[in-house]
Amino acid sequence: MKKFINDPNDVVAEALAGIAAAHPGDLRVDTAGQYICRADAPRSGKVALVSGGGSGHEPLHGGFVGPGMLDAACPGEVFTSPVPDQILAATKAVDGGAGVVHVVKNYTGDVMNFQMAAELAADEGVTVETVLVDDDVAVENSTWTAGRRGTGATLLVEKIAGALAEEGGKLAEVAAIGREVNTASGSFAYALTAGTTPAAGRPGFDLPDDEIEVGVGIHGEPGRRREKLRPARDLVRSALDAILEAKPVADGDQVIVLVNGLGGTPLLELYLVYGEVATVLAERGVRIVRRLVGNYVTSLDMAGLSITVTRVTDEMVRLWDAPVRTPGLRWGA
Amino acid sequence: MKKFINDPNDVVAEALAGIAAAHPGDLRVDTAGQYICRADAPRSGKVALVSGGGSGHEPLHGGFVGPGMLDAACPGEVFTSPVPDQILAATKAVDGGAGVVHVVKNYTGDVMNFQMAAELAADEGVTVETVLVDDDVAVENSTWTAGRRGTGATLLVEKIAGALAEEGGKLAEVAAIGREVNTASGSFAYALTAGTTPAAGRPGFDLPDDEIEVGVGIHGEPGRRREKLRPARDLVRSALDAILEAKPVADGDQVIVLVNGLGGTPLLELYLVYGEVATVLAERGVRIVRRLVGNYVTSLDMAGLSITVTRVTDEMVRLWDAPVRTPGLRWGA
Amino acid sequence: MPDVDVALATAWLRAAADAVTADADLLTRLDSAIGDGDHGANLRRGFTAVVAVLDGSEFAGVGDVFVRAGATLISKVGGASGPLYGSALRAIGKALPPGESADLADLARALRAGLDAVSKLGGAAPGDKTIVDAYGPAVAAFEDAVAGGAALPEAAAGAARAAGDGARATTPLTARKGRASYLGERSAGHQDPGATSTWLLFQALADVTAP
Amino acid sequence: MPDVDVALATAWLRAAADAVTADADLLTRLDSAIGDGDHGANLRRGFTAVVAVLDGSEFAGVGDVFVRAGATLISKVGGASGPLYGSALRAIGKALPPGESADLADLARALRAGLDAVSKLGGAAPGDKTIVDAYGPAVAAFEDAVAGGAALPEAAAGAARAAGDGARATTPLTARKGRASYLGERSAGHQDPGATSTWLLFQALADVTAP
Ligand SMILES: Nc1ncnc2c1ncn2[C@@H]1O[C@H](COP(=O)(O)OP(=O)(O)O)[C@@H](O)[C@H]1O
Ligand SMILES: Nc1ncnc2c1ncn2[C@@H]1O[C@H](COP(=O)(O)OP(=O)(O)O)[C@@H](O)[C@H]1O
Ligand SMILES: [Mg+2]
Ligand SMILES: [Mg+2]
Ligand SMILES: [Mg+2]
Ligand SMILES: [Mg+2]
Repeated sequence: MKKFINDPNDVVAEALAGIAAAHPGDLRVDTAGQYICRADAPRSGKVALVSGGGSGHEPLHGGFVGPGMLDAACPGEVFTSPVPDQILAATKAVDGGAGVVHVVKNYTGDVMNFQMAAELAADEGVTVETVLVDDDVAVENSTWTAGRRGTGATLLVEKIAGALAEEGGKLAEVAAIGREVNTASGSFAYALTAGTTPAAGRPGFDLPDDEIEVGVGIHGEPGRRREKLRPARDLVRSALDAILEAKPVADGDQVIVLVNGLGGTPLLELYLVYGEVATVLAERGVRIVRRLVGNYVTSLDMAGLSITVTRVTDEMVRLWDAPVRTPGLRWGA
Repeated sequence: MKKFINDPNDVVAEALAGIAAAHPGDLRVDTAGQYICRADAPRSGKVALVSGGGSGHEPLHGGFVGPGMLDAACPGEVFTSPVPDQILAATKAVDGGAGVVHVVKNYTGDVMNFQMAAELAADEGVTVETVLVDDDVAVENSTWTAGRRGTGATLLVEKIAGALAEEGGKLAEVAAIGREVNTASGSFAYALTAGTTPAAGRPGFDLPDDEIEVGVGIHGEPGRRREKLRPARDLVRSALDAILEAKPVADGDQVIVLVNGLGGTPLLELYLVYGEVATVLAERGVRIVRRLVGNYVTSLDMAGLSITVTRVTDEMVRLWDAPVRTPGLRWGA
Repeated sequence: MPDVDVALATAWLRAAADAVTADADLLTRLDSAIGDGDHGANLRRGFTAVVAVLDGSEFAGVGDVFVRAGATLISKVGGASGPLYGSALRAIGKALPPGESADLADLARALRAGLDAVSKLGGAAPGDKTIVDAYGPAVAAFEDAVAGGAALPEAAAGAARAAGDGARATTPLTARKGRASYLGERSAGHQDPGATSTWLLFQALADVTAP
Repeated sequence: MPDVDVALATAWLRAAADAVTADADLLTRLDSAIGDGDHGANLRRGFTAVVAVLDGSEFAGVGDVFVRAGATLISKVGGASGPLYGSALRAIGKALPPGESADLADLARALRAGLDAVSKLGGAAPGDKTIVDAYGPAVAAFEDAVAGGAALPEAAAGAARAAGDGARATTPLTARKGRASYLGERSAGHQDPGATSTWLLFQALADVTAP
């Protein structure tokens, strides 16, 4: 394993120190509590958004803390959900009296730890609403299993719900629009290589030089199946088929598209892929009204990408366009 | 080779199509002329900035086109400088009558192609000033060789000179501050793995699992030497030693720091490294007044990073803070 | 007859810490195949913190030892296994009678309470390829042994054996809970990391009680 | 005696295109070792474009063929080799006398003019591990042969031999120009890609003129 680190056990703590040093004035990092929050938190009367998850997905979530998006993020160990103490501390730190929304990606660990924190917060008088993100259509939806994973749509939920909270939305409204964005989203991902966690020290899986993993998540796990590499335009078509089957989009509907790199894929390829996505969606009469191309919800150094399509209302587009000022996403401010 | 592409020969053209589709209203892509420019170009009376270079370094340069930074960018084939026709077409397209600044990274190919284009532009009545960027201190400076490479400092030159042009700076002034930023900058890079160009189809070099290339550029070439991997804090110290020896910074001087990923390095590690940089520079009495951590000047999928330190005047800081609205760098707008 | 006292509880948890540390690589390798490759690191981190708590504390009662250890796992591990094992230990501790020690029947009931906590929190049924598939058989074997009049060493050894069998039996299963469920059919053919660590924990009990 | 006419010029450039296409992988591999791994792709792209121009054009004079080919390389290749080879061909074309054909002495002078253009544009001296190290000896050998009264086939074969020797002699050199110069001492031990492609170009001339 070759990484720019010191001791594998200190990676998250030392990266947190770097984040603190890199964003003075904008972010506050509580090293004891292990969370990142807006420098101006708590904002009295504002609904606060807290998210978190394992580290290794940067800029998600710490890079999305700031006006117009999250109030706090709780980074767990690499690919390991944060613990309830962290989440509770962050929740209390940003609560401005109007309640707190937890944006939780649907993984067993994240769900359980956030749920425990929400119960503890309730005991201390903080009202918490949870928005569960489960957009990855590679996984079947079922009440008998852990269900679908939360992936790229997390960014859209955090941006759009965050904008509503910023402009004074009430707790129930902010949670509701977050859930609507999630329901309207579908994602699908491919991996060309496995990533390497500092703790494991070797790639999560080996892949022959002409094969890819299809339907992967963001934790370095293998996908639903292994296939031969195909040209980008074929992969895009298959991914969009899967997304649109699970989350149908009618002719004339407007969507936001995220072409998201998993960490090790050059931006050049992401743009090429976006070009293919635009072509296919145009053929199907779908109007892309906004889009984002880049590395936003990553899986360490995995070479791969995910495509997210979210059917949006005019109100969602308005909130998407609202000012945001975070390390990872910034416009209008 | 596994990449999200169709035919290796079409990568740059198809990525350009994706860029055009992804930034309607902000960027205009001339597919015949093979350049990217501001949608509102030419701006009458404004000094225009044109840069370019081989593709594979995204977001550099196309991602830095927009108000407050570049007026146009010319992407060459992967790692191959653009041709004079392209540069001439872009130069003419954005010339607003106040002259054009070419920001050129110091590589034989880039220098020659831009020089030919500048001569052709002069023939057509467009005045061109060239700012050569050569910040990579891993290479000795010498009149007998090709000299130092242009790397991370290109971003600072484009941002700061771009801001001066935006607020009405004259041709000579814009070129002058660009040159000052370059002179005040030093960079040093490490690679953990080689990148793979679509044309070559295999990594540029092989590296044992415990060795790194020291003093690499951004074209996948091997570095000055090969060494055993060391902890991040040691690597940072060595890089800063090299930079500060070549570009001395006095106690109390203010600097802008860029910790830049070469494409395959997780943001988590870049932040960890920034933390080390902040620690070392604080020890030496250097004041970091602004900083940027992320993948900005990349080398396809190479796992590696560069550190750039630029000694800045108050005026440079003011121009750094000025609004910028590009796909790759955006604030205040 | 004080079968289960503070000394035994702390000895068990220390042995558990040694076991998950010694086999952290194995657990991580199993988790790399069908999960995210952190199970070994998670439990090592958690049980190391548990040992630190044991080192620095006086315990009024045996239940307390488990409650504090469980709270520590919840605070330090994260992921799926942190809340699950943490809740299990807390439930075990809370189910034990107050005071310095408890008897074998108390421990059997407490272990069952721990299993109930895991099932309630995680919602996994037997056969879902989770911790439950080792924990369930272990508790059943422990109860049977106690009902049959066995002493602690024998009951613990039986529980460990059942946990091991349960862990191995997860190999052909298709996961329905946890990260392995995302792999669908591809999760079959790999032993579940959590069931394997459960076996290590019961084996630790068997080891410290062995005559 | 029209040694050098439009037919010969186009035949040479077509043979050059075939050669750099056939050996593109070799050139790229050499460039991967001490450069950025695109030299083969660059020349293949450039000479493919040259052939397209040859296919679609009528040429008034032999010089024109080289001028147009040079301009095409400049427009299509980029990098260091595009302007260098492009300028060389343009200079060769401009140095040839106007009209359908030229003699051997004209060609010798033109090849020298091409070398001068490369040296002026790139600033490389002999021994800097560049195109110049193959091109220089090739021109000198060609001039010597012509001065000694040799015919074109013999002069071309001598130039190709000298270019090959020159290219091989770059191996121990430390590069002082081009990307390889960034490697410092580490550039030694590798044959220069540009000197190698220059050899291919002169070998193409030898091949098309061979009796
Ligand atoms: N719902 C559940 N109920 C019981 N055990 C579960 C459940 N989900 C996951 N597990 C167990 O947790 C183990 C993984 O733990 P760990 O790797 O530490 O956490 P994570 O999956 O969050 O990375 C799995 O092997 C499985 O045995
Ligand atoms: N200044 C120079 N003068 C002559 N030849 C040069 C010079 N710089 C580079 N070259 C030649 O160019 C070759 C590399 O060409 P190519 O790979 O196509 O361009 P680039 O270096 O821009 O990638 C080198 O091997 C070298 O022979
Ligand atoms: Mg995990
Ligand atoms: Mg090149
Ligand atoms: Mg795991
Ligand atoms: Mg090259």
